[in-house]
Amino acid sequence: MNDPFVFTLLLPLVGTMLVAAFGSTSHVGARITALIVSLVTLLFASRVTLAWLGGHPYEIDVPWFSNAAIDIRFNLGLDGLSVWMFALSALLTVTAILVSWEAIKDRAALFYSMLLLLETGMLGCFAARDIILFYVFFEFTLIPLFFLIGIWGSEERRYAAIKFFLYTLAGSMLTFLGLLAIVLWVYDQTGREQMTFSIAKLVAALGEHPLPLNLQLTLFVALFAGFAIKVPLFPLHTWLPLAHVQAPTAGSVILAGILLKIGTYGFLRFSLPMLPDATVTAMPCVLVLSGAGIIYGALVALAQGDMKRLIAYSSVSHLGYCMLGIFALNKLGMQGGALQMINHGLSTGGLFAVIGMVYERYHTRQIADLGGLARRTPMLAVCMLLFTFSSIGLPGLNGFAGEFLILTGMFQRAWSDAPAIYQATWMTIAVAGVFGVVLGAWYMLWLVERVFFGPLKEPGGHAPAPAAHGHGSHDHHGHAAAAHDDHSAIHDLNFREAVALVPLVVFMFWIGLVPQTFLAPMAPELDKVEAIVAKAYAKHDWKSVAKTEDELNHRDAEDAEKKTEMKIVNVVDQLPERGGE
Amino acid sequence: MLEVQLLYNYLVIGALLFGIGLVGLLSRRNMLIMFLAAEMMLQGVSLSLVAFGRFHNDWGGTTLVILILTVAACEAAILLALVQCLFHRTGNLDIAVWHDLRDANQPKFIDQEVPGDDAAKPEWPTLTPAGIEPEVDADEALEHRIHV
Amino acid sequence: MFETKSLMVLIPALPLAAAIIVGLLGRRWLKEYSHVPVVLALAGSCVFSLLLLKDISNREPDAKQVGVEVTHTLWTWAAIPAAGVTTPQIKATPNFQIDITLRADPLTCMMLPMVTFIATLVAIYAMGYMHGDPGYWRFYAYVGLFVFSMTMLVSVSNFALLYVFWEAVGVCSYLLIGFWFEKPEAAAAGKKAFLVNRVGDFGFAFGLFLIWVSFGTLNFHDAGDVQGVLGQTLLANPARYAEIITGSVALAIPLLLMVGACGKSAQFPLHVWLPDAMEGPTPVSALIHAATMVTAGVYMVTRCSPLFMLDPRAQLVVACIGGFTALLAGLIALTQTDLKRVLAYSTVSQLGYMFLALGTGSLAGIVAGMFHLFTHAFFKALLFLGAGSVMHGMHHIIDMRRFSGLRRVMPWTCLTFLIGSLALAGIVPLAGFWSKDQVLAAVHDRAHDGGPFVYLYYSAVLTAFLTAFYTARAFFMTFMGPLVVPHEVGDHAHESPPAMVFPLVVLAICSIFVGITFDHSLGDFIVRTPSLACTLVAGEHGLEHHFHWDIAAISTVVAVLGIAIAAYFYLGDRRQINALTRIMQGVRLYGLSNRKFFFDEIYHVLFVLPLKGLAALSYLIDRWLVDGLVNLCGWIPRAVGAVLRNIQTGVVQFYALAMVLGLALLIGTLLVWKVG
Amino acid sequence: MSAAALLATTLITPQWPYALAALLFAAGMWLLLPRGAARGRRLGAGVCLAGLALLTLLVHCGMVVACGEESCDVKWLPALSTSLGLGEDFVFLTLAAVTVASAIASVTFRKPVYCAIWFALCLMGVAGLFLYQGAQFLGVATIVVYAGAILVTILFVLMLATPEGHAYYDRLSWEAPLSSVLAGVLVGLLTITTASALTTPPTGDKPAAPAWLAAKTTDAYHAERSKNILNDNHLAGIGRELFSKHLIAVEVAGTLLLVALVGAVAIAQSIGPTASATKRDS
Repeated sequence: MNDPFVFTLLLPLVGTMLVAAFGSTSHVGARITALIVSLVTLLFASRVTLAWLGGHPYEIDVPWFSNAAIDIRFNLGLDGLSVWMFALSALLTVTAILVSWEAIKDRAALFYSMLLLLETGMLGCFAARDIILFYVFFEFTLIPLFFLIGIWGSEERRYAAIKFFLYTLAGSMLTFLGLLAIVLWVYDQTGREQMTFSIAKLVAALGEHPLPLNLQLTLFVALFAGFAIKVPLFPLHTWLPLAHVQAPTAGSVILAGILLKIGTYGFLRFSLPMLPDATVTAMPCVLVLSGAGIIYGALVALAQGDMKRLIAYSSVSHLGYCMLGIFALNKLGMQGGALQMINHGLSTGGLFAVIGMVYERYHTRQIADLGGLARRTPMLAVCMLLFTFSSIGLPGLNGFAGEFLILTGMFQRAWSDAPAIYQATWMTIAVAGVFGVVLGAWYMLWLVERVFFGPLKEPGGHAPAPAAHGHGSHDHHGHAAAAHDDHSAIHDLNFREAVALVPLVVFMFWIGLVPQTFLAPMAPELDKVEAIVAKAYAKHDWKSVAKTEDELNHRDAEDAEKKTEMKIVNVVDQLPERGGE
Repeated sequence: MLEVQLLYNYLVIGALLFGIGLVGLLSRRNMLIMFLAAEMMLQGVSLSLVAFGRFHNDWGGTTLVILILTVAACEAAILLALVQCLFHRTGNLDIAVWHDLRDANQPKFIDQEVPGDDAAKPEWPTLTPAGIEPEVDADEALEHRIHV
Repeated sequence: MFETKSLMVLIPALPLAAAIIVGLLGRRWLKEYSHVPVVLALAGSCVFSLLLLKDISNREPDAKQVGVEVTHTLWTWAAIPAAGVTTPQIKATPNFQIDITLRADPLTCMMLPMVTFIATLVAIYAMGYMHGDPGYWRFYAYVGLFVFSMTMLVSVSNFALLYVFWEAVGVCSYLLIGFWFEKPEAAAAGKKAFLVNRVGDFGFAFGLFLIWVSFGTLNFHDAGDVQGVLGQTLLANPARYAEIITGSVALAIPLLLMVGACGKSAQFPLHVWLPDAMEGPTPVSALIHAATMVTAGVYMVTRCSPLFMLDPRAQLVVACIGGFTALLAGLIALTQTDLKRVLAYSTVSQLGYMFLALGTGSLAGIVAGMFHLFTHAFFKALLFLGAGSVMHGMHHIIDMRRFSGLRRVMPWTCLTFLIGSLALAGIVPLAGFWSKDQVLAAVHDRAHDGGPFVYLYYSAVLTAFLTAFYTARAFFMTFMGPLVVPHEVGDHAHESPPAMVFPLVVLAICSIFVGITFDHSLGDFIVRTPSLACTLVAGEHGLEHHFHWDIAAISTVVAVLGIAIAAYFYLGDRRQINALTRIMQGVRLYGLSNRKFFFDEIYHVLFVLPLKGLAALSYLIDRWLVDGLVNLCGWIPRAVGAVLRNIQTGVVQFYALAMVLGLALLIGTLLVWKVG
Repeated sequence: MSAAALLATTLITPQWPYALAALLFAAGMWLLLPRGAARGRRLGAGVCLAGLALLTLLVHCGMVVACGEESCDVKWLPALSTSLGLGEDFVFLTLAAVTVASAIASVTFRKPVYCAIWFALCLMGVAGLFLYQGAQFLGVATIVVYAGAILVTILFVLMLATPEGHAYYDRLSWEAPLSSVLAGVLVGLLTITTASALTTPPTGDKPAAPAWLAAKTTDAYHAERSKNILNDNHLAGIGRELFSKHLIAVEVAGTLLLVALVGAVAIAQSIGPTASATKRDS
């Protein structure tokens, strides 16, 4: 009965070996096999997704390391939080393989097997329902990407790969400790019978035996370290531009499209429902960081001369929106944040793909080297424009749906439900969020203007890229040189590239026009999380946080505090289940 | 002697042997002497084991010492083969010659200056010169092997 | 024949379908026939719009209803039910539900035929104007898309969707301004338009958020038990507004909405994009940047007039912005030498007029504003198309100093342009006269009470004078005087093809008659819009139709005076005008006007440069400070390692020593801990 | 309270005498080790001896505390006084002295052959100690296996491998002070630990022997012991033990010997032409 689900998870892994078996004999064979495997995986993933949407979820639940004392299970299944990311992972892998089609010829078999391995990791990560399993897949995604960047990247690939790897690993180690601590707490509180690692059971158990606030805060910081680096939340983002710039196109697509979302997914899956009180306590800080990240990422993007770096910084800005939405801690914001995860995957994945195509043609990522490409490659320009519009949140495309919900949610939080001391700050953050949309339009349209509009300008005359150019492009040097000599070799979007981009465009429109299709399945799961957090929010003693301000400020502020306090007393009285705590 | 006194004495001697062997192992540079020192540490342990075995009325100590003897024999065989092998490579028994475990790019271990031989010159018997002074044989003048 | 609801769907659907067809097939297959689907679709839309208009105008409001409205929900865009937990601290959040709902009411039905009619004419015109352009199919695809967005903009019944199509028309505008993207100015102008609009949308978005948190819905109409912002329930009882929004919010909402309107309708201080937008093809300028899209702001303010009614200060701000913009743009237009720029500033100025009328806050003012919007659409489209015809003849040279006396080679263009100019200048009995008269009358009514409106009235009259002057100036410089054509043209100067002349003639006829025909009927029709009808409920007496002789006289005098002065300067000897120019240059007024009051430069210094500087600074901070800290974290272990690796000597005895040391420490610690 | 007990309580209760003994031992060892110069070796020997003597005293005092004054009065003084009569204490003390002294000599002499020979003497001492313990088999086996086989092989190798002249590395030590001090510390720690394990912390004025110790020192227990580990058929006991309980271990040990044999052959075979060979030729 579970066949499609098992296939979805196993196929990429089998494909990894199949493709790797080509060795250095045939890059054509390798890429065709990889494509077929990824397509079949996509087919099965769609089947699984559709089945889930149709109310017949698949689930794998096999004891893995399970005995009387400990219960680690090989438990995989989809729910509202993960279903779309699961499907998107399968989709973007196909895109990634298609965009690497011509670009990767050196050690192609290894490359494609790494991509498929990465797909296994991503699918598993989103489907995992067991903490250990999640963590295994979470770390598992690092390794293939490390090699993808380190072997097939650009000039500084080694540095980038190592920085990316170490930075994210350092964070996720802490995350793992935090998760284990949660498991141990639950084990301790539930009579020390069997140590469960099931996420759902843990959440339920934590509902009954909540962690004390101090411990929650510690654990929140531990989890935060891993997830926020992964997101990446300002100011923990510096690995991202480097990794993006140096990664091969496929790596960038997957990295931006899926891997960053594991961070936000982690927040939604673990931090919020398991540590609600700490979430609420940390909320002002995280909101400030998100708001700062939005503006900061946009500003830095504005100063870039390298296309990929620009998009990378725009990711920092966009992921700031995701975090803003999630940490607005209300339904609108969280749904928007969850939707924005998909949106960013589609639009930024697409942008990286398009830029990869430009790079494949001209072997430069420098904006200054290019101009007026819309004349030479009109369809590519159209795609670029579409992804740009999506990225800057143009209504009718997906970006708008997400950002609108996020900002509405944030605004609602700041305006209606904020404690008095934070109202001004949160309003400022909401304003910053909206201002980020303006800046976003500026840097993206400026990029399009400089690269695709204006008089035609192509890099020419100078020698092909230097020898330190990376293994991946040995084969192209000849091709590149030819291209430099005669730009008539530059062709517009070909069929393969169109096939790679069209699904993204279709989904962009779909989400933009009927976001409800995507929101509705997510709602039940998000609502549960929201309910947990909302209780904590209501219970939270906002005064203690503001004590220092309280001392500084004059009596008005104190009066306001007193009112808040009285409100809180009411709140505590009225809470039905957890009122006594 | 009381049993407990016996135990205590043996333990102290075992500790002493162990300690002395340790000094030898750590500070001597001749591989063979190091080996001897290591064996000495084993002896110290063996003594303690036997003493404990007796004190607790248990054969375990004795058994273990027998096994130690076996292992020591194997060890000696292998070690001597290795030492022979190493000696053939470098022409001496200095353990400090073999220090390849270090980190790459590290400076090599530089030995301190070899101090002058305090044995100084060999002292030839001073006899009343009789007849022609014997010609000094170059080989005989060498100081080698006057001490083995 | 058609049901109302299907008409409502068909009107936007046809242009969208045409746009998709042309977009997909145009490049490969349709090519020079790309106009066919679009023109047909637009014409169809126009017909359906008229049918809808007829349908709506035949309806009478129910007893329960305020005004006439029909809504039609297509599908749900997003629905997020309210949070389950409500506590005193967390207010009960309303359900967040946004449906794709179309509405038809008199205001919509006024806009729809106008938009589709002018769009059809422009599409026909572009058959000639854009002929042979490599992007012919692209142009029609964009136009189709634009008309879809514009018709949706005026048909939707929800603030979120209003915002959606608000931006959608902005994108079409962006695409069409940058149509000739190879021209750097065009690409830059497109981006500028988009960005300035985004700044406006910034405010608009906040207006939306405030509306959402105040009303708990973004719908115009009532749906289920949700009371729409402009729904029947609230409109029937305007006092409820005061309960829902109070104090500064009542001021903030209209002002924020006004920021959005300023962006879209090119009002001060966000007017800078419109003149640059003239880089687009001229039919686009006529359609988007004169007749339709730029009036979206006016439409929106009219639509939301119940919100603007809440606080007189908001009305005053709207009026001041309008009046000031009108005057400012009029002054700038005086010295522009680019024919399209003159018209662009004229558009800005006329839009200012409309806002001035809306800002009076009276029903008559609102109706006057909408009426002016209506007439302006025709004659300004006409003028732009005329200018396009000139460009077509002059090989895309548009500098008025380089040609003159074109009446001889382009008689039809000359005639229709003249009609348009007179209409714009407000000469009896052309369209502009009637609407401008209503505007001035509305402002005059408010000026009775004294206060700022007195000054606004005078400035409006001055603007009328300026309008007449620069319009006449443009006409005289272009069409009168000796025949001069740029040398690039040689002796190929010619009248435009029939496809271009036909729309000119149609629009010219319209420009003559729409004013006098709809002087009263338009107002009577649109006051049945629920948002406007509510003022009647609130007790304001209905529209009074009486002709303001005094104002008509003043405006006519002023207009004739303007034309006469222009004629004096530009028809006769050029020496006077040169002398005048020199004097003005001497007191630095000419430059001020010619250089558009240095708005672009000021904005560049005030906003663009600081932001770019901040961006560069952020990048430096990112590279050296943020990343530097990260690298420092990486450097510390490396430094420690560099020190510690020195003890990895490779000498076995050293390691053994270390082991023993560790052992000794361990045992010692244990001993001290356990025993001592 | 007797003089010895007084001495014992003053010396045992604080732990600094152990430290002093260990320190003396360490200092002596350092002076004794080859340092490139022969000066101070005698002093070292003296210091080392002093340290060991102090340690002996301490050990004895430790016994006084552990076993009570009675055992002291009975055993301690007569042991010394009747030492010339070859009492069993005298045998033990001699064996211990020989073992320790020859051990020290075997690690401190510069010439490897001397070291080996001193080591042989040390083994003799250990064998004697084994015999003294009643472990006859082990005593004999030590002599046969160590002194007979291993040491002779070492001497062979030494003969083969000693280079010309005084090898410089035999005249230098590696980190002599540190390693001596460490060894001293270890010895000190071990003795202190042993001592403290045999006595519980003083309650009142006199430390008492722990209960488990008392159980092991009863006559009944001793009788049990003489039936088992100290019985007359000592070898039979070992054999029974080895080939019943530890059969597998014995087999494994046998295999290990075989493997070692093969390994040694393999390693020795791999010796090829070397630097030393060429060096010698030149």
